[in-house]
Amino acid sequence: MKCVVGIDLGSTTTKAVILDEQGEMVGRGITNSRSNYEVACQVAHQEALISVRFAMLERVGAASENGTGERVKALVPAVKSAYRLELYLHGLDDLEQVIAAQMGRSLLNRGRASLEPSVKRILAMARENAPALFAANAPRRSDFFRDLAGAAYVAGAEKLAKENGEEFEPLVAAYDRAILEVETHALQQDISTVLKRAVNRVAREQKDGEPVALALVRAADQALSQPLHEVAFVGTGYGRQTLPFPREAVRSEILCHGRGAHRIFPGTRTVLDIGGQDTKAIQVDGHGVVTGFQMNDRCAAGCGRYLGYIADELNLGLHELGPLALQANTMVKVNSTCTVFAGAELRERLALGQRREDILAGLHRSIMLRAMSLLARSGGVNNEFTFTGGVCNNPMAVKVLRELVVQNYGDKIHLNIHPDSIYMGALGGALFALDDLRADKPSLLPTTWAAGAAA
Amino acid sequence: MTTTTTTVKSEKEAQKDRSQARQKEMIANHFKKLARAKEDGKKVVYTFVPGNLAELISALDMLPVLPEINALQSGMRKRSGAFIQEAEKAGHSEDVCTYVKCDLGMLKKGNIGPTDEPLPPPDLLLLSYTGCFTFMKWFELLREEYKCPVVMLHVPYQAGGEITQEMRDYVVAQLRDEVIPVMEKVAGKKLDMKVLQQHLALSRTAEDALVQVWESARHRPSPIDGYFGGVYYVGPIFSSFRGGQDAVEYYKELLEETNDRISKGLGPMTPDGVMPKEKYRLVVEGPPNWTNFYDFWRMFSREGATIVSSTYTRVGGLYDTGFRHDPDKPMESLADYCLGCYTNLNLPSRIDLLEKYIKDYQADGFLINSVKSCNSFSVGQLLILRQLEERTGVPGGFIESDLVDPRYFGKANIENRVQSYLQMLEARRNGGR
Amino acid sequence: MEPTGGAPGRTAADPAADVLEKARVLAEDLALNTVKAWKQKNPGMLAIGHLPVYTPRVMFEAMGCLPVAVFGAGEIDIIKGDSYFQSYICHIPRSTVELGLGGQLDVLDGMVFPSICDVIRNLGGMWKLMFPAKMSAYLDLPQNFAWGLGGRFYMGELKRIAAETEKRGARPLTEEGLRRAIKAENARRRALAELDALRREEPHKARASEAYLVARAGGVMLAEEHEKLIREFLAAARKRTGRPMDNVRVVVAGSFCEQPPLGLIKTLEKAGCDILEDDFQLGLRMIDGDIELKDGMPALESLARAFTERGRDTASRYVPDDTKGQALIRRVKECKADGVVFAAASFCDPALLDQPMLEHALTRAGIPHTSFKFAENTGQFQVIREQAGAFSDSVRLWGGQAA
Amino acid sequence: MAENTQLTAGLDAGSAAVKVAILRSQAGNHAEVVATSVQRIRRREVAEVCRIAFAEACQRAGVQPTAFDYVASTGEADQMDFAHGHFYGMTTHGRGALVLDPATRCVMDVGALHARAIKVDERGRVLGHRMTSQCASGSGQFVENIARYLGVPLEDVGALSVTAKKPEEVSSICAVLAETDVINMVSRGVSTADILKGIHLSSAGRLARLIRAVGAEGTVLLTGGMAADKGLIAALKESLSEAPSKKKDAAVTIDVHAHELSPLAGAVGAAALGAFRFDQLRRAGRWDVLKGAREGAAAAV
Ligand SMILES: Nc1ncnc2c1ncn2[C@@H]1O[C@H](COP(=O)(O)OP(=O)(O)O)[C@@H](O)[C@H]1O
Ligand SMILES: Nc1ncnc2c1ncn2[C@@H]1O[C@H](COP(=O)(O)OP(=O)(O)O)[C@@H](O)[C@H]1O
Ligand code: SF4
Ligand code: SF4
Ligand code: SF4
Repeated sequence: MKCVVGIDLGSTTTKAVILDEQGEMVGRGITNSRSNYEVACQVAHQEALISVRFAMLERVGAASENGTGERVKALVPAVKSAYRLELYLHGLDDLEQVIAAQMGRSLLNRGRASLEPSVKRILAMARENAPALFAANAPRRSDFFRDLAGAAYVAGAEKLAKENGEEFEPLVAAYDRAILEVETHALQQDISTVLKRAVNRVAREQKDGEPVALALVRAADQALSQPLHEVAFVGTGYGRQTLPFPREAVRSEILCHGRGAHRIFPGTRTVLDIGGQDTKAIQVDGHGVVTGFQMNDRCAAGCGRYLGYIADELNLGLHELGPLALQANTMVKVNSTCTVFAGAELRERLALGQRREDILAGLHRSIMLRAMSLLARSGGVNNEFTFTGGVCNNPMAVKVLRELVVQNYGDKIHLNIHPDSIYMGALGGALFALDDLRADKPSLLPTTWAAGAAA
Repeated sequence: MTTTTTTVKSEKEAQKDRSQARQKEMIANHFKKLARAKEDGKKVVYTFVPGNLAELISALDMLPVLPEINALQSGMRKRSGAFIQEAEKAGHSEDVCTYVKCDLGMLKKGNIGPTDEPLPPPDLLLLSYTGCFTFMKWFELLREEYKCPVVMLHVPYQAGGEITQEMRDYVVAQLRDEVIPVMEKVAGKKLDMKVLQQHLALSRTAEDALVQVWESARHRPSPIDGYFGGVYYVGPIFSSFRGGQDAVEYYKELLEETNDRISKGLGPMTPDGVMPKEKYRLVVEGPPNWTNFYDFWRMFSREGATIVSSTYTRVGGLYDTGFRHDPDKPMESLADYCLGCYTNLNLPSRIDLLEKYIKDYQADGFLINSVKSCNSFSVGQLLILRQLEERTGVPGGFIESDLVDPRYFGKANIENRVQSYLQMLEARRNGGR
Repeated sequence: MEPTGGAPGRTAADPAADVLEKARVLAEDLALNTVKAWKQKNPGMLAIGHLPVYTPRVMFEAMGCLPVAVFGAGEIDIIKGDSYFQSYICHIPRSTVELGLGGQLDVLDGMVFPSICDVIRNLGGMWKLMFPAKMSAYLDLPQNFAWGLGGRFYMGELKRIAAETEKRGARPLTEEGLRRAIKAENARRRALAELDALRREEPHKARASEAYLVARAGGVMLAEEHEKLIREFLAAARKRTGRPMDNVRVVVAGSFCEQPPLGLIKTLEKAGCDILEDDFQLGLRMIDGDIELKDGMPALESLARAFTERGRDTASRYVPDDTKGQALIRRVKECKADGVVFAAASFCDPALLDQPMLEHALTRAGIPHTSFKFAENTGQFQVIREQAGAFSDSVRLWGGQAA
Repeated sequence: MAENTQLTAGLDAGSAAVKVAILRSQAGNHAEVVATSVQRIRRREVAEVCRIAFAEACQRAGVQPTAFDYVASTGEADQMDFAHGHFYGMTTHGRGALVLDPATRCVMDVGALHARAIKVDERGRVLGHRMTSQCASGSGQFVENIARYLGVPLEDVGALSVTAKKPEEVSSICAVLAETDVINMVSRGVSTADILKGIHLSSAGRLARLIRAVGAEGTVLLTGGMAADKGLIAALKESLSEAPSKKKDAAVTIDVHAHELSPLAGAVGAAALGAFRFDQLRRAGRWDVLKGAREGAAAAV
């Protein structure tokens, strides 16, 4: 199968989208950018390839013989979970090794001896809880190893601290230091081996006989052996300049976001993208071509990172912030322009006895107000209006935006938000790559990425 | 570079060099005269570009100094940053016009002009204040430094989009009753109307040629760049040379060069030589950035974008809508000149003019360079952007920089925007790809 | 600050509480409800908005119009307005456009943009395009003050605008009408002068933040009613008891156009400054003294001459010789101030370009001064409080020069 | 106690910590620091922390809360009922710096959220100042965030930073976004010491600009919480010696250092000014002011 790749190297997350020759989205992957940019791209790319394989597995599985097709297909979600579980367990093992190795080198290894058994116990607990974490329909905060392992690790450390009176900080610090290396190691895993292990795990669990299990294994073999030819790719996003890509393969993120959003919602005329470190307001025409834009960057005020910082201040997860703010009774006016000052203001207001929910509501509003003025500057909000980027996962942000749009542009504006909103930039990139493919000037992936492509 | 283009190019360069070399020489001469002004017993007048009374000054045998031109020169020679900091150290805010600060900083550092020769202090500050309130403050500040006479010419704003008889009368009365008498007193001689008329006639000849050069951009490819190249073309007429024989010669030569390029089907000269292929035709509103002038220019020229017309080149006179200095009506035409500069147009008129340029010169797009310094230009530019897009259907681009403050030229950022804009034009042209 | 005296707060016991509340409502009447009510009571009459700094309100009053000061929008969220202005432009045009597009100015039949700077000038042009159905007039105040030159031009400007307003349905400008309006205006001026005097003499009885509200309330009223309001406040304030505080006495300069948020004025007061004089509502005080009516001189000429001959030397005027600094020093001496606080709106070229000249003059005269910038929607006063506090500390402890 | 000697206290409430200093002096001169106390606020109520810190200092000094001639507050603590009077941060840092080092002519105060350079004369009067506002880049929080991310306790930051061999500066000016840069450095294997030094250098660059902007000459005393950070001092020395505008600034010698009590400079200055003001008020016969507050102090502790 021939396909094209779009990669959006964001400041916070890196996204990859794979399209087939017909322009259908066949795979997508996401990872956190919080490590080496190139590694992030490779991981996102790898994730996208995996999702292609899963899609294939579903297709091939459904065509299995002897009437097993439907049942094999129904097993695919379980295989996905099993695959994640395998990766996760593998990651935990690696984490243990890395922590041990780092403690040997660390400058600040106070009481290494006392830490090591604790780390072992924490990770053992994490392993124990892992299957439940990946059970079908289990709610998960995130799919990133960093977040999952982090949560499990912190929970374990808290438990030890509470029960045995152990020092919490050094334990967590050990994790913080190790995680980056573990994330980088993840790339070196052979994806098809892990996938096969996952398939076998699911197959083993099939009590009622061999045909389904066998069909699943066969389907997996088939899906994995189909060749994938990635013939064109385009990189975009915040960090695109740092990538070892040829100049022709790099597109402005503005163009990509506009085009991607327009592809999903063809009625789109205005796009708002709020990512981790920048906010963009983009106007597109009927073809998805950008006609105007405004962006602000280089300051964390008014971007996704602002919310992240506030969440840290409150010891909350990012995903908890919005729902909490939704419970506000009133909106406190937040004066601080700077993220750090807003954090201080938050503390001050809490000390004054104001409700956390109400302050949070005000903080959300202050971000959206900035976005509104950027939108206004780019040419206003025109129907239809598509909201993309990580922050659109935040329900309070969406609510405030909706209110502000109605207030300022009337209630005729249709607001689009798609579950895949975060992929718009990568999708736009992939569409440009498809242009290249069709114009017969495909640009090949860097050779260093061949390992990923082999999956 | 292939051999064939090399020959054409070097020939072109030689030709271009002729007018440019002439201009350089003219400027050098002028600064030499200024350096010798005291010895020669010549009186020196500081004045501004928009609405300058060059013919009056030369008719009274005085020498003009244009602080704005000095500031932009300092910008191009990468000295403005230090000058601005000097002014800020003396208490000036970072928010205000950087031309003013650059000039004050230069003054505080010894008033060494762009040719490294010292500039003489003014014998008169001629505040002909057209289209910008900052001019008024600027000379209030200079007066504090020089304690020399000032004479102000209040030029009313064309708020209604036209020059009314009342405005003309007010300006003429000020010229007659205040400006000329003060100038005569400083010059130590009476104004000879005949001499003034001669200068006005020379102005007119030069102006005719300049308009032809501007309008040559209607050709495809355009033989000139009406913005980056354009600032060179308007140099003599903006400043000290209007009304002199030198300017007439310069424009004659420039016009010949231009016509020659048209006949050969050549594009404009750029910092990298003759532009090989005209891919985009743009109109630009707003002054250029001087600190990174060539970087800025290359962002366009390397992508094949020619600026076919611009409004900045009209701040020293809006000749292409018909105005000429007129020896038969000396006072009236001086008044009309001051009242008619681009900076004195109200916003609706500015939009009309830009619309006309976009249509007349068949532009693919237009770009606004909004400079932080200049409220006179910048306030309302976002409305200009919207209105022009609406009226012409041609997409506009918007970038922000500054005149001479290097801190406000974010190269990567501007480049990103320019590239996105040009990619957008390209995508539009390909019909939605 | 030492607890050495009590400022009268807005407590129930404060005799001025009611009138201050009335003034606050009027001063913060962004929806122009007062104007709507006036128009209802005076059907067919026009309400004409005007921007800072100086517009001859009397002329409009003489034509049966209600002149309405449109001096920004305080702390409201600016969204639409921001879309028209780059970040390095002051706040006034944004908030004005925000009000315009938000419909709050719909009740006005026209707008006057007096010349003060390029921002308001260009805004006038924008208004023409954004609200083509409404009258939008640019008032080119002369910068040449010779009567035969600038004076004549100014008379022409006034007549032109009067004619334009008349075309929109205002009563014609008559000699008699103008004389009557000028008399009312002069009465208001005297009341304001009394208020200024009270502030100077007994700052603990009339605080700057209060005088500001009372003055600003006049933006939506006729001169006659405003005079009543001022006198009502004066009477109440004089009844106040309380002792002077251990504060420093300052003049605030530079905020003549974009108005500082009330919180900022209060912050200065809290940081130990008694503000004896300011130019917050400069338009009302643009002309020194009365507009003198003389027999045999047309009232319009009196009005024009008052501006050209007795206009204050401030940033909005070109002053041909070194008198701006002298004028400020005179003001400081007259009210026996200890120092000057420059508070200029961010990106306000007229104020910021003048400031170094004024500072030098003060430094030469040995008068302490300090400066900062604000925007009408500034919500954080921490930095300003620190700076003003350091200034007042320094003057209090050493009486000397500070920055 | 000698006739003209006063016992005074200064109370400095910041955004991160409350500092108290007790001083014995003669109208602020010949000052001797009797006792001090520092309490990190850590999300507690500021007024409460102030009381705790004040009581702690009194205990250390072995004096009763009512024994003071003057209690002066500074920083955020302007409404403390047991203080006689309030002085603003710049005034107190200026005066405090002179108590710590009489040669000081410029104070560089770097706290959790702000940084300001204050030029003072030999009496501690503020002659000029420059500060960061509305933006936390270059302040203590900046360093604190990064240290937290790197898992380095604040007390170790300075010691680690000075061991750096190949410091790498962050590209982002923002206290929040710089984290991303740091994360990248970590993943590229840049050592913790080099990262910290890089952070210090980029902060120092900003501080040096403030110092130059006020036209400092001679002794610059670093005050505020960050004065405890040896790494920052070292970086600041480097930045100042670089002097980009070579010719002119070469003539100006700037010597920057810190005193062990530098983080308490605000409190020390407040106490010294309190003594000065006490003297002024005493001479003016304003005993009413002084007595009222003393009763408040007794009630508070
Ligand atoms: N589940 C979530 N709930 C709320 N906010 C989220 C969630 N996931 C991501 N975000 C927000 O999205 C931001 C990242 O957006 P993203 O579009 O990935 O940025 P970038 O493109 O710059 O990498 C984060 O800073 C965070 O504020
Ligand atoms: N030992 C230390 N090393 C480095 N930084 C420190 C140290 N102690 C305190 N700090 C920094 O000082 C800051 C607090 O300074 P402080 O002047 O007390 O601030 P504020 O007055 O705003 O509370 C903290 O943000 C912290 O980063
Ligand atoms: S504001 Fe603009 S027109 Fe006025 S002096 Fe500055 S650059 Fe020139
Ligand atoms: S605040 Fe200043 S710059 Fe803004 S409109 Fe008023 S005078 Fe002009
Ligand atoms: S520190 Fe605050 S104001 Fe400064 S860049 Fe970062 S978020 Fe923006």
